[in-house]
Amino acid sequence: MPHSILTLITFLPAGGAALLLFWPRTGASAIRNIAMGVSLLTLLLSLPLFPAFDTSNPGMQFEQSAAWIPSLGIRYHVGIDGISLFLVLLTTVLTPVAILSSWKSIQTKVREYHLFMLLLETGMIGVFVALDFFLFYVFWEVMLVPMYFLIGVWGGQRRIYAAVKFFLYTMVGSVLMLLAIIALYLLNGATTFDFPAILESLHQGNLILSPGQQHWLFLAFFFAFAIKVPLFPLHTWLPDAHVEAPTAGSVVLAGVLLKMGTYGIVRFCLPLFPEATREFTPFISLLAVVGIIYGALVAMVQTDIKKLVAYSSVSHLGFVVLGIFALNEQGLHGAMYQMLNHGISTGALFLLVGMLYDRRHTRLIDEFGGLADPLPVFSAIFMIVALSSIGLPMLNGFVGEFLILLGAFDADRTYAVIAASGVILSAVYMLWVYQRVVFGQVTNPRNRRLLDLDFREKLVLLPLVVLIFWMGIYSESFLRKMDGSVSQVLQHFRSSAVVMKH
Amino acid sequence: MIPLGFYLVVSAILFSIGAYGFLIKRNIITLFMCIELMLNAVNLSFVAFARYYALLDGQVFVFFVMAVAAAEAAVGLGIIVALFRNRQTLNVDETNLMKW
Amino acid sequence: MDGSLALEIPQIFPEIALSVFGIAILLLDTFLPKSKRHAATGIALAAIALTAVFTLGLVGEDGTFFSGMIVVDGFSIFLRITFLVVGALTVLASSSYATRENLAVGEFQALVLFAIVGMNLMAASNELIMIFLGLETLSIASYILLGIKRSDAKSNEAALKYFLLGSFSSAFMLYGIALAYGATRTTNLEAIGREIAAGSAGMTLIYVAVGLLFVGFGFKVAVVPFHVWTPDVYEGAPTPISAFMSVGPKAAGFAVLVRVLMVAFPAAYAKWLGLVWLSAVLTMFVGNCVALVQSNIKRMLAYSSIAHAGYILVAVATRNQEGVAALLFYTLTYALMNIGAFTIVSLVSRQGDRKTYLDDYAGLGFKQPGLAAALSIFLLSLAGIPLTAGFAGKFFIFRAALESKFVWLAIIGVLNSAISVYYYLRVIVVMYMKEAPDDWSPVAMSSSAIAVIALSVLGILQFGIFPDMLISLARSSVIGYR
Amino acid sequence: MPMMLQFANVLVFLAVGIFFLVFSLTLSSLVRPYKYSAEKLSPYECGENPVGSPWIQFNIRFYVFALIFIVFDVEVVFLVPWAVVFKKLGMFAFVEGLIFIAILAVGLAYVWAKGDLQWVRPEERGSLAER
Repeated sequence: MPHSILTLITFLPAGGAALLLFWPRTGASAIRNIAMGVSLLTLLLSLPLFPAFDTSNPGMQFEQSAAWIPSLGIRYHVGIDGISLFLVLLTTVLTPVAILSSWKSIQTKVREYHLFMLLLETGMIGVFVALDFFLFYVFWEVMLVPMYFLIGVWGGQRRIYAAVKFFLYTMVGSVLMLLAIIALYLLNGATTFDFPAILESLHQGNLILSPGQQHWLFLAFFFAFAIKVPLFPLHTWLPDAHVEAPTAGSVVLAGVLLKMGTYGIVRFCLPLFPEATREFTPFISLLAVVGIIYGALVAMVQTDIKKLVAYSSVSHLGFVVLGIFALNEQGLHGAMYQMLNHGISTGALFLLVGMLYDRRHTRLIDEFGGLADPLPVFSAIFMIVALSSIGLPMLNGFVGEFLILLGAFDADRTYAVIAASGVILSAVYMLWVYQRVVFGQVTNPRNRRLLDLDFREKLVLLPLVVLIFWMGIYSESFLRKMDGSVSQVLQHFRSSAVVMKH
Repeated sequence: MIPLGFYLVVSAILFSIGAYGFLIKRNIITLFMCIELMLNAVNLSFVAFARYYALLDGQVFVFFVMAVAAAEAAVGLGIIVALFRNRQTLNVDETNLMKW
Repeated sequence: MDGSLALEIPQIFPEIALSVFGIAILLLDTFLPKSKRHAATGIALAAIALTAVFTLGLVGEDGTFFSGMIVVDGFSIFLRITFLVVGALTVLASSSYATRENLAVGEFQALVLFAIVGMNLMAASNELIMIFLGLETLSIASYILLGIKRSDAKSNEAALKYFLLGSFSSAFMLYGIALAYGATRTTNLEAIGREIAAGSAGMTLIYVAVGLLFVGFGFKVAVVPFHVWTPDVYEGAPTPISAFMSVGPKAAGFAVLVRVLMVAFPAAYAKWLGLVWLSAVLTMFVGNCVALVQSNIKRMLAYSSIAHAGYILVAVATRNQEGVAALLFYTLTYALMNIGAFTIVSLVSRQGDRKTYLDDYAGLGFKQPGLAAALSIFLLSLAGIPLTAGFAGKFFIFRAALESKFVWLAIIGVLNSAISVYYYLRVIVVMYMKEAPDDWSPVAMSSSAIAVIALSVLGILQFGIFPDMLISLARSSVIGYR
Repeated sequence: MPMMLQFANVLVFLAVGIFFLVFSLTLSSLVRPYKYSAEKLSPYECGENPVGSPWIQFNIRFYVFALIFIVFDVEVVFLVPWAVVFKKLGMFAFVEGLIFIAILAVGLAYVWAKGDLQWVRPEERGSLAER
């Protein structure tokens, strides 16, 4: 496997985007094919990472490092470990799915749409593989621009409001993170922005952060990530963005972008600022639990399916954060696993909602009912996905939530109990909406003559359904890959905590 | 002979008069004269310092200031003439096509 | 003495060349037949190229010349080159503009050259007298440039406002110079620094002098509370000149400010730091917040340029070499993005600078993708999105600020740049997310304008993605500076 | 305090001057007869009856000439000191002075060629009527 594989995977989509830039805007189908081809190629390139990934090695793999801005010690340094591996794969899987899903629904400005889609993929992969703080920040910010355009140009009624809100929220968070990054760089002797190097000097005791410094740096980082997750009080941009974004946009947004926040927490906050992490854990877990319940309750009263799914993500991401801040193996494993589950099942949910919308141009629950009759396949898949997002055993959702609750129970019983009730709530709103949409008589005559999923739509959903079962049944094959890195994070966490003590 | 302080006080007073006039007057030509007054106040203190320290460069500086003031006057009058041709007024309150 | 002076003339060859060519252009413009007058642009560009050669010839000849009047060091050379870049872009942008608005191209270009002379002298001057002369050369040239559309009332008004406030502020600056001279018996910056260090100067006078000088320069670089003229002047001015005014005099003013504060008045640091700190915070907030509500894009860019002056003041406040290097980097890259943006604005505004409102950009994104993409890049760069030079510049400034422990200044700065994103995005929103009006008339492009835009875009991406070269250059040119 | 004494002299002069002024005016106002007539109250116009208002608009040309004049009038400020120490400075200064004059000469030529030295600029001849 070439050592520049990650670079290839990261920038191949950008190359495709560049190609589209000079492609004549006429011939939409050709453009779609190019975009699809590029994203599929990226997927094919990224799949070998899974078998080739060395489970025994908890550290970074497939690393590549080159000088970028030497005068500031900024390097182009990429690599993946068990934590980012699956997120990269998730991205490369979801992007072609998203492109395929918008095959029919996007008819205007096709070239620009796919251009931004591919740029977005580059940005997302970059965030997960970057190991240099500067590089990470660059990807983190640049990724905003295509998403902003996707929401703002191809979105729904209030798309502009949603797009700007999305951009500004993330911006405010990330500029503070930028300062924190620079501060970290200066405290470490202004020599390097390289994350592993800084982590190393932290463990060697060359870089000692006073509690006060840890406190503020942690907050600066965590604020940026918490907005992205989004953690409970900072979530208000999410429903707008989700509802207004085009289907593919929502899929990517829910599937990948939200994971950047949780990924950042696991990757940076825990190892770098162990004491501050301990200090804030109770507070953050509280917010997470509040988010779980709040998201579930709000989702329950939604009349718009897409909004419901959006709020359900708030609830699910609450689980992830709770798992992370359980600060033990099960919790972290569960959190990592739940990230993927949420990416897949919520992505699938958004796709299904999008397919309904393409047929009826409405997302109001009352408009539907008794779809089982006209749309059997749709209803079946909807059932599977809904159950996976509820966390039914044998399906992917179960494993994640179970591990998270296990970990949380170790950490703090009350929170675990409350969170568990969140699981029940999620079952309530999911099954309820399913019952209202699918079961019963066809109330609305317009639903009677709807066409069931065509081949393309089945093709879109197939990989996700497969993954839902696979990850539900053979979860071991995934968890094993994560194991090393996850335990290393925790061990970093503990060891550096020890260093701090003395 | 008269101490340095006197000159400085006079020049400060002149400068203040100029600045004050610039802020309250409304006729462009008058504003212009106020600026000239301020420049000459500065010149006075330059000359005073130069005389006091028995250095020449202060006086040389005054030459430059006068030359620049003349050039500014030329340009300024040119602008005012152009403005007057377009607007038939020399009142700054009426030159308000753009507001902040 | 004459011999030695004659030997030192090469040190000001750049300025001499510019002046000679400027005069030549004026004469050509008068005596050549109308048909041949557009040659002025070519001559001006040639002059700038020649000057660049002379300027680069000065590298390594550090020292002070003309009995301490002129200083040649990395700082001044870097700035001279910056001004030449600004000048070249302005000349290019204004040539097509002048023909469109049928103005005298020759006068236009000659005055731009004279303005560059002024800025160069400011950057290279080691003497309050030279600073004053350079500043006035620049100011007088820019007064005329602002009012060059003689029959346009807005242009007159811009010229008048800038003229009145400009000369008002130079009066303050002069008074400051006079007091500094009175307190230290000299107008040579280093000598002043020595006198103050030796403690043989009346500190009260010095403080007053510093205050007055700051007022004077504050007007020129448009920092709050001396910014009120900016939006009107930028709105009324011929658009290429708005571009020029927003980068050239600003950069020159900051150059002088830095040199004066650091060379002549380091002893008063504690005092002027307060001024700069407060002014920086105010400038960033006022500039960004007022820009949020502008509907005329020229005024919006004017307020944004005020805000950027605030960021640069942060660099000044740090008073360390990192800060000065960041300032050099920032002024150059800022020149690229702002001139680029203003050039596109002047293209879109059509004949007579009419269409300068946000709504006039509706649908540009898909009517003329190239133009809109370029403008988006400029705006994103101004907003400081990574991979653009704007981000690199902000990054260096805030790094310098944190390095010298100005944490709050840095935090306020980044929050402001987050605010600023909003109004830059507004333009992009209008371009890409609003439909074009039915009476859409395509924007007429001109080769020279395209050249300006292309160069700016390339520069922004180059210095944004690979800032290493430029920042190293800036750093090496401020070695041992302060 | 010698300086104060100097000021005393000034004071004396001032007092005497004012005294003479006031004295002569009051005296004449006391002795002169009072006979008013229209002629006497009219502003003095060589015996002619005044025509129109004395507030007339100066032709804008005057300003143009004024500002052209200013430039050359300031030239002297530099030329006089230059001329005074001319011998001491030698060739270099001489050349410099010539360059200085030459630049101003170019300026004059420019103004001339632009037709600003004529009372009515060529291109304005047409619009002379409404002046």
